[in-house]
Amino acid sequence: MLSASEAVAPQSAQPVRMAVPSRLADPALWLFGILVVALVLLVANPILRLVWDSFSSADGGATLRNYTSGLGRSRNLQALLNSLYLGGAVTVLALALGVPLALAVSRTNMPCRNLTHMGVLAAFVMPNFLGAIAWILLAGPNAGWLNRLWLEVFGGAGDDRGPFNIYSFWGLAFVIALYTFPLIYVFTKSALDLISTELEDAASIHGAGKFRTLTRVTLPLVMPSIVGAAILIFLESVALYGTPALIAIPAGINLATTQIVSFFEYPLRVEQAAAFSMPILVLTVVMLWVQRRLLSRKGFVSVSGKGGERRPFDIGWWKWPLLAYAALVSLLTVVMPLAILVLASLSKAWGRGVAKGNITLANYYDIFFQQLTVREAIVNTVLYSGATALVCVLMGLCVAYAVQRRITPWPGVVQFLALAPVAVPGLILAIGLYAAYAGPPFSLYGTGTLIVVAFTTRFLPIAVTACAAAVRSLNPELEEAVRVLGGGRITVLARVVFPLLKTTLVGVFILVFVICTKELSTAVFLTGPASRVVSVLTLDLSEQGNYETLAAMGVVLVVITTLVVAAGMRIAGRDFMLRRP
Amino acid sequence: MPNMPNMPNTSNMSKLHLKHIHKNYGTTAVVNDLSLELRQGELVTLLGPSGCGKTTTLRMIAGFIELTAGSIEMNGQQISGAGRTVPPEHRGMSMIFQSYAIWPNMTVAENVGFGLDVRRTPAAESKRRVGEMLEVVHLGHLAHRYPAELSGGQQQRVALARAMVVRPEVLLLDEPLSNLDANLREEMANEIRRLHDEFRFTTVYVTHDQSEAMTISDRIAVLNLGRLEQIDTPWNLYNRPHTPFVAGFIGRTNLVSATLRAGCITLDGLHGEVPIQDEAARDRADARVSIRPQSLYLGTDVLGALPMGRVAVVSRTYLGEYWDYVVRPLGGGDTLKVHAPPSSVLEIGHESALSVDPRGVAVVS
Amino acid sequence: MPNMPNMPNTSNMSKLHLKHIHKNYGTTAVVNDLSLELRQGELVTLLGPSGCGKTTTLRMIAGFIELTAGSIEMNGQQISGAGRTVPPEHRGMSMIFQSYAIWPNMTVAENVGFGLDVRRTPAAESKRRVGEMLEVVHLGHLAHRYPAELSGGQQQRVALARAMVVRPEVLLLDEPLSNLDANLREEMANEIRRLHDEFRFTTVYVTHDQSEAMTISDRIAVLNLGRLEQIDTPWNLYNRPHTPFVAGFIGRTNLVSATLRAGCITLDGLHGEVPIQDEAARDRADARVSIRPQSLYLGTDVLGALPMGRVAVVSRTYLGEYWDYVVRPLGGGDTLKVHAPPSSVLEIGHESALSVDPRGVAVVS
Amino acid sequence: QTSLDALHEAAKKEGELTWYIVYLPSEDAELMSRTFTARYPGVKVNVVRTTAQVAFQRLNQDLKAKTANCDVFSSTDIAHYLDLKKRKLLMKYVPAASATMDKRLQNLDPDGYYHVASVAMVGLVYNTQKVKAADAPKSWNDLVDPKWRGLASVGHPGFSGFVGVWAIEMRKLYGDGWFKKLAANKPQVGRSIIDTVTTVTSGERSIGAGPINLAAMMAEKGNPLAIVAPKEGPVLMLSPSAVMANAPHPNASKLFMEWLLGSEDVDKLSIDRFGVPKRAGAKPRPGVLGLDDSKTALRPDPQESVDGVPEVIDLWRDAFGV
Ligand SMILES: Nc1ncnc2c1ncn2[C@@H]1O[C@H](COP(=O)(O)OP(=O)(O)OP(=O)(O)O)[C@@H](O)[C@H]1O
Ligand SMILES: Nc1ncnc2c1ncn2[C@@H]1O[C@H](COP(=O)(O)OP(=O)(O)OP(=O)(O)O)[C@@H](O)[C@H]1O
Ligand SMILES: [Fe+3]
Ligand SMILES: [Mg+2]
Ligand SMILES: [Mg+2]
Repeated sequence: MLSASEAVAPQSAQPVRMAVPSRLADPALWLFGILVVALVLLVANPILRLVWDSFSSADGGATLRNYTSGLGRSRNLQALLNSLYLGGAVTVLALALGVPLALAVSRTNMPCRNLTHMGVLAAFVMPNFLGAIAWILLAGPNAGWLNRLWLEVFGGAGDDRGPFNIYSFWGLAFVIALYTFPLIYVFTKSALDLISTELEDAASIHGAGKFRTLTRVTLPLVMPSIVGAAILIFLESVALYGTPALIAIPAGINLATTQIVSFFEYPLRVEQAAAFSMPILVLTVVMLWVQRRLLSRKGFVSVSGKGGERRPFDIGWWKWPLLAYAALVSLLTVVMPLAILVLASLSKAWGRGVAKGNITLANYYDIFFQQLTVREAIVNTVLYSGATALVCVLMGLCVAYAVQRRITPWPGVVQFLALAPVAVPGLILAIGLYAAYAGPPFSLYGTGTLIVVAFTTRFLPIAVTACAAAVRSLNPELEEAVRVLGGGRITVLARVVFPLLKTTLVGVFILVFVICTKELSTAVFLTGPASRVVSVLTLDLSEQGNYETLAAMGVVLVVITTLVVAAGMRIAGRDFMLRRP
Repeated sequence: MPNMPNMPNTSNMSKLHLKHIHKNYGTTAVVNDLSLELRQGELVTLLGPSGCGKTTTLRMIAGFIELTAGSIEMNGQQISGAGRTVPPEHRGMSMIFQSYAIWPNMTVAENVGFGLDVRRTPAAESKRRVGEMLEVVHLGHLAHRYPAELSGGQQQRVALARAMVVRPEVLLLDEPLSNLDANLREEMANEIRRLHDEFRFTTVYVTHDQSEAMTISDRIAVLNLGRLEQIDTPWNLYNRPHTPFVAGFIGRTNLVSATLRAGCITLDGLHGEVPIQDEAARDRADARVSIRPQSLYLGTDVLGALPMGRVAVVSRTYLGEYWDYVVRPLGGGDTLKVHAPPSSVLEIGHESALSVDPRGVAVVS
Repeated sequence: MPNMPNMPNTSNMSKLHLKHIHKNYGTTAVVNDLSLELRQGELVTLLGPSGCGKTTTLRMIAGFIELTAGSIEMNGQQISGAGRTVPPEHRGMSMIFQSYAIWPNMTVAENVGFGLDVRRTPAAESKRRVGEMLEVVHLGHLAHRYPAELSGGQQQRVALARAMVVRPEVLLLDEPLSNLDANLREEMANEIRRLHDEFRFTTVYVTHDQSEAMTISDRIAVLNLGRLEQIDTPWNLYNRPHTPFVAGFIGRTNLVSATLRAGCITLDGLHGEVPIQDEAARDRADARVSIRPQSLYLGTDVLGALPMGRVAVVSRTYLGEYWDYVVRPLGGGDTLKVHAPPSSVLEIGHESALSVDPRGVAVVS
Repeated sequence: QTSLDALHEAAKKEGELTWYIVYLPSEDAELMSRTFTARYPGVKVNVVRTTAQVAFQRLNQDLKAKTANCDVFSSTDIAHYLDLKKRKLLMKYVPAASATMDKRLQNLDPDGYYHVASVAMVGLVYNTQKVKAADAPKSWNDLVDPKWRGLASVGHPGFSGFVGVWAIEMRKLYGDGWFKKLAANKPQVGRSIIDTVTTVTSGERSIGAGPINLAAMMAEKGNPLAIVAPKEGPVLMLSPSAVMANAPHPNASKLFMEWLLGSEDVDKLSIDRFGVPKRAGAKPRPGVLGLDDSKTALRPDPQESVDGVPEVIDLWRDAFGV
């Protein structure tokens, strides 16, 4: 068909590759097609099941009764409201913790930036459960160390109680925020890492001081990341069970998730539980809509294709208060809880605190040489978490790219599907996953694959959200330049988008990896004899009251994850935006 | 009539054919019924004011944005439009973006070598060609720098090298030289033309620089508000503009009212008659005429110039290479700009004879 | 001597003083011992080839990069250098970046209004000034667009408006008009000069466009490889270049070998004598002389031109506004470029007399 | 013994079984599995250890999908067994070994579908640094004594089956109004019954109603804990086990049940781990209460505990608001 043109075309011209009559020959189309199918399988399947369940009565008929009985009672509604308040409070706190630190590390000349960075990630590595326990020890109203310290220093005011009470709404919000703010931090920081300083220079030369530059230019530019992370945190804290159960119940706060769990007590009311989670799902849609409104037509392209470099901002004496804040956050999130943890792991009896004769290495010995399940579980955990993180990064990038560049039809729906799993309480999701994959045709019962599939479903939203924000920051012309030179979408992804977003992707990898090591609600449902993971063992140990071993395991986990994190940051390699001095 | 340099000496086959293409954003038409036909090996420049739709047109040719209406054919086959769209990567084109779009994560050499990699050129040849091309754009010594460490003009040359090294069938250049100094710009323009000729690219070139457009192009298409005003050879466009817009846009000109009678032009306020070069003009009293400032002479001593009458100097500016005089016919009428060599000095208010080279005069409406 | 347009009519106070500034990246010197003094209200253009350090110099003035050595003073007070550095936001400057650096998340109006907001200009006044400025750059109708929805030239004009609306003390412009078409460029250059004069900015202007530099500048500083070659008024720079580099960089020129004797220049291969304009030249046989192509004439009929001898036409190009001839003296020696009006037509190989306007001749070494 | 050997032979042909286990932590369950295989070579036990809710959910999902994964089901919630039995999903099998158990543990199900596999006790615990032995609470009713206002710690019946059973017994002892009085005394309400021990150990609260075995273990490590059997008697927590009707490895399952109920291995393991041995007359580890150590022991019968739990949860929620 090209004979005519080839006859006249001189040999020197490049071979023509126009012989593409069918769009189906585009491998990218297949890739994105498969991804969307995978997404539907992964997410739509359990979610649709959930929706279906919420409308079916126990004997299989269609009914609205689940809604009336699930949501009809004022106590249940109150629980839902409380959860929303909690989500809001956690989000606000996490923003207040994460954003300043991200700014400080990515854009200022504050000292100890690397240390701060490691500190935030270390905070994240700490299993939530342990963090909560550590905080009960620290800020329990009667015996919390902080309270005791306060009383030592300032004396008691009438009663014997210090000012901190972890068993309160704000205590709960605070503890959750402490362990979720790294999400905001990582999202924001990786977005900031892509912003060319020139955009900020433009603000300062037009008279804006450092603070105004940050608030008027820098932060708005990373809005997609911040909003994305905030939505994730909001939904996540609405759907969280572990920490709330430890603190909310003693604090006397009813939450949606604690409510849902009670639907699982005998007599089982799965359908009501499903109905009860519908509002959270609807909320997800609302959130997505809000996000769209917030970001609307605005552009967020920070990687323009015209060089672009990044310099740390000299913030003068401001760096000291900032450093103090970073140190305070690290102290709160890592140093103090970790100290408690290490102490407990080295104790014979954690209840005795620091005392002579209470110190031992036996707990570590126990883990490595005595316990039958722990070593294998650690290996499994690292394996599954690593695999999940990898799959999430790749899939998240592709899905986000396809959505942002509107390659797939119905990008809005795809985006919803990619975000929905956050809104579904883990246990409910796990039931759906178990139903979908344990039996034939997949027959994944008891395999590691099932765990990876479940984790991927659950944490894909993190990857997609982060990648979507990051893709927004790329000038599409960078991609078009690839395509006009003959590279397909896959080349675009592999050679340009992937390397450009390296920091973001490494960040996502770390986030997902760490979260997987902590994931409990799905793991507890899906693990089999050969696929145990550490998080489930920690639950066991905690039920056994064996906190010393638990703490030792926490420490081991912190060490392992820190190593993975460090390796990840190594891989990220040279920052091409940083100008060599 | 002088010979016309750079006349297309290419085959007559239509390589790229834009058929009545339209592009709307919302309700605003950005490209409006544009038709253009490029022969194999031709270099056509798109010229037009800022925001007239040049980039949009290039992007439609490359396949990045869909047409609202119309179609584009390449080698006789539709590549854009309703029905069949060939994705950019299969069009065998390459492009320089106005934003450069160089990849910040790759060194200069990697940026330039990318297209060859994608085309699976053997490593040794790829390396050689990248090296050669970097020498052409004078960046050989910066091969291992990252874009963030380059000056604006150097970045632009990376984009230029990247687009040309692959020897595309169709080369799309969006203001490829805007950030280069005059000497370099001239040199690069020559290189583009040389490579274009050597490898027989078909090139669509967007530039704001008219002298660049004049030297480099086979034909120039003048766009305005998304519409094609005129497409012609540089010589014709300059000397035979069809519309006031083209006359005003290509080079400086005087757009003045005149009377057409019996094949001759008489400017308002002057009595000299100038024969019409364009045969088609009919007699009328409200014609608009374009006269190039450098076809006007203060004095009557220039060979082949026709006397027009007398004028007075209104103002003048020294522009290094010439004087820019504004004169007014003593009989009233529109003021005229006249370029005079640095050696001819007339004070403001002085009177002088005015003569005109008739080849610089065109009836535009 | 003709009067020199745009001579600085400003106070004598030194507004901005660059004292022996240096900038090294690693071991490569990017700016090398540059000294420059700007008077209050002066407009100085930095001119130089791509990569010579213009942007770097601007960025040092703005305070974005630290000097390796030297210092910068403003109003007599050090603002950069060892010891004391004033952050950019306290320098009362504004700047157009080569990459525009307009904020993608703000509309055109928000971008332009930013500087006024920051200065706490009352909302009503801010709105009025933004509106006025947008009219100046012809973007009034696009006030509510986001940058991604603008063409390249429109984006550049947003950057221009944003920098000028705040009426800074010092305005730094890095190729502010590179993506605009000729007419708009001229208009914008006039607007910049008008606002500069009206609000008495002190302006440092970087451009590649020499005619722009010539019209707009009070003085022009020519940089090469990070060094200052010459700083002078446009007229002097063009007519009295001090170095071959400057002569070659500012406008086209012929750099030829010549003999200097008794205050006269004789080109190799020609016999005509041209009196030296520059007093300081001493007699020697190996001098380099710059002769502007438009100061050369084919023929002897031009007023004030001195006869040089006879030449033959080697080649010629039609450039729309003039013919570009290359001629060789019959007695041998360097070829010369000659610009001739469109009306003078000589075929290749023909002989002609050559004459020269001595004001276009300068001894450069 | 001969019948056991025959069972072993039959079991070896099946080679393995899957055990859904709730009342033991993974580690102990795994240990059990290995001990069993050591005792009966050629029969492997796949341990699936989860929480009660999850185990039951999984079982139901398996049933829905008609994939029989589970052979032996050992949960903590008696309600599950009543439900399964009603749905005819349990295999009727009375292990010979059940006769060796303490009388009080026998015949949990008169029809022989499920049997007690594990026993735990809920009693009173207190922090020895905060409370002197003489002042320690002696009766369940001390929990509502103003002396312990703001100092006690209990679990939540809505989140813990054990607490549910405990609450049923409290209701039986003191009536519906007791929960209001308890609430007025401001105890800390933990999610699980284990949280009570944690809270008391940390000193956050001084006394609690918690699992005695756990408290004893922690006390032995050196934590400042002590246990008290209330004068009304500790509450017994019975965890049943049953073979599934559709068990893919019926013989191995039966063998496992025999071992679970009557073997010395199991008693030894349970004594090691501060558990309550089931065998009649067996002595637990020193410091732990055995079945013979208190005159009375409180325990609802299966149907009672199933019907009673939702009621006490409602009473509880009305009293505490959560
Ligand atoms: N980080 C860096 N490391 C090394 N060299 C650099 C770095 N940044 C810039 N340069 C070099 O410094 C020189 C001056 O750069 P500058 O941007 O000032 O040039 P310029 O005069 O503005 O050029 P143009 O006209 O092309 O914009 C260039 O040769 C550039 O390659
Ligand atoms: N997304 C968009 N929505 C609305 N209008 C747009 C959008 N993108 C571009 N335009 C408008 O389309 C017109 C043509 O843009 P285009 O980039 O093709 O101009 P151009 O000829 O390349 O101009 P320049 O010389 O300034 O680069 C401009 O007026 C621009 O404002
Ligand atoms: Fe230009
Ligand atoms: Mg454009
Ligand atoms: Mg520059």
